[in-house]
Amino acid sequence: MAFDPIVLFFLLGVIAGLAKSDLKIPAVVYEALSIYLLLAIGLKGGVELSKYPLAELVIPSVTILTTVMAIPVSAYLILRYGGKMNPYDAASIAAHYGSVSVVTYSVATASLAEQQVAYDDVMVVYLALLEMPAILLGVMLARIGEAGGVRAIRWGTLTHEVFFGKSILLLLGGLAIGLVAGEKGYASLAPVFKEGFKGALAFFLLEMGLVASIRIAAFRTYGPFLVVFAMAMPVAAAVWGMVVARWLDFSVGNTVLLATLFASASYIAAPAAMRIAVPKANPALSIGASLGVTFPFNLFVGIPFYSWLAQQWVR
Amino acid sequence: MAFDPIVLFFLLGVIAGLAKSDLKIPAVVYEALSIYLLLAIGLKGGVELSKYPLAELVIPSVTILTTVMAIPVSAYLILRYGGKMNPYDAASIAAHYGSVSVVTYSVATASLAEQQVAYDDVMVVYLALLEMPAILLGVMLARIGEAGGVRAIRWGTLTHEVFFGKSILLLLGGLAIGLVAGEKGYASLAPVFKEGFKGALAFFLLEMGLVASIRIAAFRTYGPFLVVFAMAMPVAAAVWGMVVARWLDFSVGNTVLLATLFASASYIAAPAAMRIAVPKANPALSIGASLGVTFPFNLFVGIPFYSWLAQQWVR
Amino acid sequence: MAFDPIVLFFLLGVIAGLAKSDLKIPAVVYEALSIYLLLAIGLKGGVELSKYPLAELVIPSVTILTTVMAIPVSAYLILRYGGKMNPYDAASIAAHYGSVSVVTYSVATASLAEQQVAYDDVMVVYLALLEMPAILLGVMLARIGEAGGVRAIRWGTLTHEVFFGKSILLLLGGLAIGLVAGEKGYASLAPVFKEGFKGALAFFLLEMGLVASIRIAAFRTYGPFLVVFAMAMPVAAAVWGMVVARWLDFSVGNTVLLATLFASASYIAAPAAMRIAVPKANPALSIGASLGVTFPFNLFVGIPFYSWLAQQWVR
Amino acid sequence: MKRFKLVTIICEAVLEDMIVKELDRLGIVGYTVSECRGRGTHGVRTGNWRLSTNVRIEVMVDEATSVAVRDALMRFDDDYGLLMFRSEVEVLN
Amino acid sequence: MKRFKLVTIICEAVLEDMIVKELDRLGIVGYTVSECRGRGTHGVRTGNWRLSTNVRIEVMVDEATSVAVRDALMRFDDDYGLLMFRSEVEVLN
Amino acid sequence: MKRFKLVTIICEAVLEDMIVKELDRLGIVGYTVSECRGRGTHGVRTGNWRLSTNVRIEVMVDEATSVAVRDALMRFDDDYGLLMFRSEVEVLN
Ligand SMILES: Nc1ncnc2c1ncn2[C@@H]1O[C@H](COP(=O)(O)O)[C@@H](O)[C@H]1O
Ligand SMILES: Nc1ncnc2c1ncn2[C@@H]1O[C@H](COP(=O)(O)O)[C@@H](O)[C@H]1O
Ligand SMILES: Nc1ncnc2c1ncn2[C@@H]1O[C@H](COP(=O)(O)O)[C@@H](O)[C@H]1O
Ligand code: NA
Ligand code: NA
Ligand code: NA
Repeated sequence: MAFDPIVLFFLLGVIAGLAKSDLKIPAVVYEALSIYLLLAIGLKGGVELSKYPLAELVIPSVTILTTVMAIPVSAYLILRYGGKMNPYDAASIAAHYGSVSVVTYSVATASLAEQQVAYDDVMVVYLALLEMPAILLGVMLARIGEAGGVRAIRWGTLTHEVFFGKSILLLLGGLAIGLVAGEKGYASLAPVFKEGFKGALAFFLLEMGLVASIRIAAFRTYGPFLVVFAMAMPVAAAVWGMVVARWLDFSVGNTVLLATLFASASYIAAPAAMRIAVPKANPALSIGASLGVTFPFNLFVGIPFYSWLAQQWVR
Repeated sequence: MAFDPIVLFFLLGVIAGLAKSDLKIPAVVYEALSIYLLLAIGLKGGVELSKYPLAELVIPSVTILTTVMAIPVSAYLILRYGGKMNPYDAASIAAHYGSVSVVTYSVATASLAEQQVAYDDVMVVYLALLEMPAILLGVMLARIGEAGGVRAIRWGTLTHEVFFGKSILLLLGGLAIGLVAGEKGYASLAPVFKEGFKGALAFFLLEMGLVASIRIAAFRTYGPFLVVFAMAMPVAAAVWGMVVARWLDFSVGNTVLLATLFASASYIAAPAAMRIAVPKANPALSIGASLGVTFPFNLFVGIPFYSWLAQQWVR
Repeated sequence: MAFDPIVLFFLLGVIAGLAKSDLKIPAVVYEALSIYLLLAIGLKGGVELSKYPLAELVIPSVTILTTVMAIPVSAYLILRYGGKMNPYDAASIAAHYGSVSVVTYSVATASLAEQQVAYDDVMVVYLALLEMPAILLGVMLARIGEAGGVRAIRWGTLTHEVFFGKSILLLLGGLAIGLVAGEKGYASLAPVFKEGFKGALAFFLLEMGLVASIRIAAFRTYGPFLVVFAMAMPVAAAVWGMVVARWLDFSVGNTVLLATLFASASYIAAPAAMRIAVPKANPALSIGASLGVTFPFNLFVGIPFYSWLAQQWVR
Repeated sequence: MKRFKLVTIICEAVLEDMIVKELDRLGIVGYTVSECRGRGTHGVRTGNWRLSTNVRIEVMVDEATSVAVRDALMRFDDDYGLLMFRSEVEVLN
Repeated sequence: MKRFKLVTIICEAVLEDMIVKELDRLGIVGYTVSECRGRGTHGVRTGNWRLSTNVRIEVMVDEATSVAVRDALMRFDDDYGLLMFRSEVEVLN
Repeated sequence: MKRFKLVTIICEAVLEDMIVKELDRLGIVGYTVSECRGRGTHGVRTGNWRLSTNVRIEVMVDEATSVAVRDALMRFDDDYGLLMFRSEVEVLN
C-alpha cells in the first residue's frame, strides 16, 4: 500500500497555502495545465481506441452508466435525511460525488504505472461518460419539490453544458484526434502529451494543493457529518465500483481505475455547472467536501487502498 | 493528398468556439506559445545554417524577395479594381497575403515529416525574409493618392517595426543563436525546442481555432468576393511559388514549403503593423480573410494539395 | 574560457528590450518558469541526496554558512564608507550580494555540463542554505543606528519569510520530494524536470533579458562607484568561494559552483524581502546593480572566468 | 460633454455570461470586462482558479438604463457574490 | 484633499504606445494601465489574443489638462475602438 | 440608493498584504483587487515581473471610514509608489 511520490507535490502546495507562503501560481497556469491534462488523457485513450473493438465498449458503458447512478442517489439520501441538509446542498454534493475527477484518475494511472500494474487507456472513455450524468441528476434532485419542479429545468442550456463543457469537449476531442491519428500520428505528439504528462501532473498537483489549502483549513466549518461523509462515501463508492468491475471481468488495473472513478468527486465540471444550475446550493460545502477532504483522501489513502484491495480481490 | 492529424486540433478549437463552449485559452498562453514557436523554428534553421554554405542563399533570397512582390501587387489590383474595395482595405489585405504565416509554415513542415518528404530547415530564412517586405509595400499602396502620399510615411517607425517586431526578432534571434550553438549546443535544448515542437503546435492550433472561430462565423459579412479571393489567392500564389522553386531547382520538400509561404497569409505581424500604419483599413476584413478563410483553407486543402502537386511536378 | 550559448537568450532579451521591440513576455510566464526552475533543481538535488551520506553535508554547510557572511559584511562596509551610501541602501545591496541567484547557478551547471566537467547536484543544498542568511543580516545592518535598532525588527515576519518564502519553499520542497522519490520515482518526472530544464532556462533567460534591459539602460544613474562594485564584488566573492572550496576539498565542478554561488547576487528573494523589511532602501539601486550589472557580468564574464580559474587552481 | 452613469458590477466570474445576456436583452451594446479578486460577504475570492475569480463589468449608460440594469441584475443578488454601484461620468468622445 | 479629474480611456491595446506618447507630449508623468475586454460600436473584443484585447488607461489630472488629453486623443476616435470618460476624484495622498 | 465613498489605492504589488492587514484592523470586510501597471513619481512600473507590478485596491466605505483608510495607509506614502483617491458612488444592491 504505497503511494506515488507525485502526491507529495499536492502536499507541498497545501503546506505553502496553509503557511501563507508568497508562492502563488497564476490562474492561467492552472487553466493551461487542466486543458493539457484533459487533452493528453483523451489523446492517449483515443490512440488505444483505434486498435480496439469498439463494440466491446457497449456493454460495459451501459452497465457502468447505470450502476454509477447509485452513488449520487444514495449520496443525496444520506445527506438530505441523514445529514439533514437542505435539498440544494444535498443535490449539489451528490452531483459532485456522482461525477468524476480527472486528476484523481490521472494519479491512479500514474500509481499503477509505478507499481507496474497493467491497465487500458481506453478507461478514459468511462471517465468521459461519467462526468456529466450525475450532474444532470443532481440538477433534477435539486428541483424536486420546487415550484415548477423538474419541468422548470432549462434543458437546452444543460444539454449544451453536457456536450460542450470544457472537460467533455477536450476529452472527447482528444479521443477523436487520437482515434484518427493512431500510433503513427501520435508518435510526434508523444514527447509533449505522453512523456510530459507526469511532470505536468506534478505541477498541477502543486497548484491544486494551493487551491485546496483554503478548503482544507476551513474543514471545521463543514460540520463533522460532511467530513465523515467525504471520507466514507469514496470508500463505499470504490467498493461498489469494484463489484461492477468484477461483473465486467475487468483486469486488476482497470478495476482500480473504475473504483477510483466511482470514488472520486468532481471539482471542475460539477462546481461550475451546479453554480449556474443550482445557485441556492452553497459552493463552499460541495467544493470543501470534494476538494478539501475527498481529493486528498483519495490521493493519500484511497488510491493505495483501492489498489491493494483490488489486488487481493481480483487475484 | 492526406492531411496531418495535427490540423484536427484547429478544428476542435473552431468547434469549441462556434459551440460557445466554456473552453477558453488565456491570451498569455497564446503569447507564450507564439514566442516558443518562433524561437524554435529560428533555432532549428540556425543550426542547419551553421553547416550551410551561406553564399548559396544569396541568389534564392534575391529571387524570392523579388518574385514574391507579385502577390501583394496583384492582390491589391484584384481587390481594388475587381472587388471595388477602398484603397486602405485593398492595401491592407494585400499586405497580409504578401506576408507569411508562421503556423501555416510549421504545419507544412510537420506534414512533410509525416509523409517522410525531406526538406531543409534553412527554408526558415525565407520565412524571416518574407514577413516584412509585403507589409512595407502595403503601407505604400495605402498612401497612393493620399495627401502627402508615400512621402508622409513615417519610415523610422516602420523600419523599426521591420527589424524589431516580435516575430522577426525572435526568428532572427533564434537563427543567430542556432548558428552559434551548432548541433552540439542545440542538443541540450532539443528536448524543449525540437521534441516539444509538434505538441506545442497542436496546443497553439487549438487556441487559433478558438480565435478563428469568431472570424469563421462572420464569413458572410466579408462578402462573396473576398471569400472567393481568400481561397483562390493562396492557390494562385502557391503555383507561382512552385514556378519560382522550379527556377531555383528546389527539392520537392523545399518546393512545398516555398509554395506554402507564398500561399500563406500573415495573421500576427501584418495585422499589428497595418492597424498602426493604416488605421483606416478595417481589420475585420483583413483578419477575417486571412485567419477566417485562408488559414483553415491552407491547413485542410492547401497544404495537402500543394504537396500533391509538387510531387507530381518535381518528380 | 568559453560561454554556453544559452546566455545568448539573455542577450536577445536585452536587445529586444533596449530596441523597444513589441516582444513582451507575460509576467505569468515569468512566474511559472521561476517556479519550474526552483522545483527542478530542488528535485534533482534531492534525488542525489537520496544516495548521499547526509552526515557529510554538516561540516561543509557550517563552513560555507559562516564564511559566506564575509560577503554581505564587506559589501556593507565598502558601500557605506567607500561609496558613502546611506545605511539603508548599503545594507540592502549587501543583502543582495550575500544571497544567491538561482539562474546564475543554473547557467553555471549548464556550462559545466557543456564542458563535461562533473559536479554534484547536491550543491543545491548550499543554494538553499545561502539564500536567506544574508538577507536577515542585511535587515539587521539596516537597523543599526536606527531608533529601536535591531530590537525593532519583526522577527516573526522575517523568520516566516525565511522558511516559507517562495524560493526556499520550492527548493526545500523539491529536495524533500526528490529524496523520497529517489531515482525510480524521478524517472517518470525526468522528461519535464530534467530533459526540459535547459530549454526552460533558455526561455527564462530571454525573459530576464527583457526585464534586465531597463536596468541595464539605466546604469548611468547608479553612479560609477556602484557599477565598479557590481563587477569587482562578484570576482572577489568568487575567489573567496574558491578558497573555501579548497578547504573543503571540493572537486573542480563543485568549486566552480560554490564560487558562482558566492559571486551571484539575488534578484528574486532579496528584492522582495528588502522592499518589505527595509522600505527606505531604493530598490532601483539594488536591483539595478544585481540584475543590471552583476547578473550579465556573471553570465558573460564571471562563469567562464571562474571555470577557467578553478581548473587552473584545483588541478 | 454628456453626462452618463457608469454602472460597475463586481461579481463571480460565472455570472459574466448571464449578465451579458441581460445587457443584450436591455439593448445595451457597450460594456467592459476585467478580471479581479477580493473579499466580501461571500468570503475571500483569491482568483487562483476560475471558481474563485471575480469579474468587474462596467456599463456606461443613461440614468434610466442604469436603473433598468440594476433591476435586471437584482435576481442574482441573493445567491451570488455581487456588488453593484453607480457613479457620474462625462463622456469625452 | 485636492479635487482632480480622472480621465479613463478604454481602447484597443495597439493604441497604448501612441497614447503614452501623447501623454509624454503633454508633460503628464502619472498614468495607470490595465488589461480589459468588452464590446462597443467596433464589435466584440474578446481578449483572447492581443489583437482583440483592450486596455484601460487612467490619468489623474487637473481639469485643464483633462481637456488637453481629450483633444490630443480625439484623432484616434475615428479609426479605433475608443471610449473616453471623465469623473471627479479627490486625491488622498 | 445609499451614497458611499469608493477609495481607490494604486500601489506596488508588494504592499497588498500589508494594506489588507490595515483594512482588517479597521474592520473592513469588502475590497476588490486587480493587477495593473503604470508610471508615477517612482518611475515606470512595467508589470513584466512581480517587482514591477502594481495593484489597484478598491474599498467602498462610508465617508468616515474612507478617512480612516487614508490615515492608516499614509505611513506607506513616503517609501512606496502609492496613489490614493476617493470618489462618490451609489450602491445599487
Ligand atoms: N465594500 C467593498 N468594497 C470593494 N469591493 C467589495 C466590497 N464588498 C464586496 N466587494 C467585491 O464584491 C465581491 C462580491 O461581494 P460579496 O457579494 O459581498 O461577497 C467581493 O468578492 C469583492 O470583490
Ligand atoms: N457603453 C459602454 N460602457 C462600457 N464600456 C464601453 C461602452 N462602450 C464601449 N465600451 C468599451 O470601449 C471599447 C471600445 O468601444 P467602441 O469604440 O465603441 O468599440 C469597447 O470594446 C468596450 O470595452
Ligand atoms: N497622475 C496619475 N494618474 C494615474 N495613475 C497614477 C498617477 N500617478 C501615479 N499613478 C499610479 O500610481 C503608481 C504609483 O505612483 P507613484 O507613487 O507616483 O510612483 C504609478 O505606478 C501609477 O500606476
Ligand atoms: Na465519483
Ligand atoms: Na503569402
Ligand atoms: Na552571493
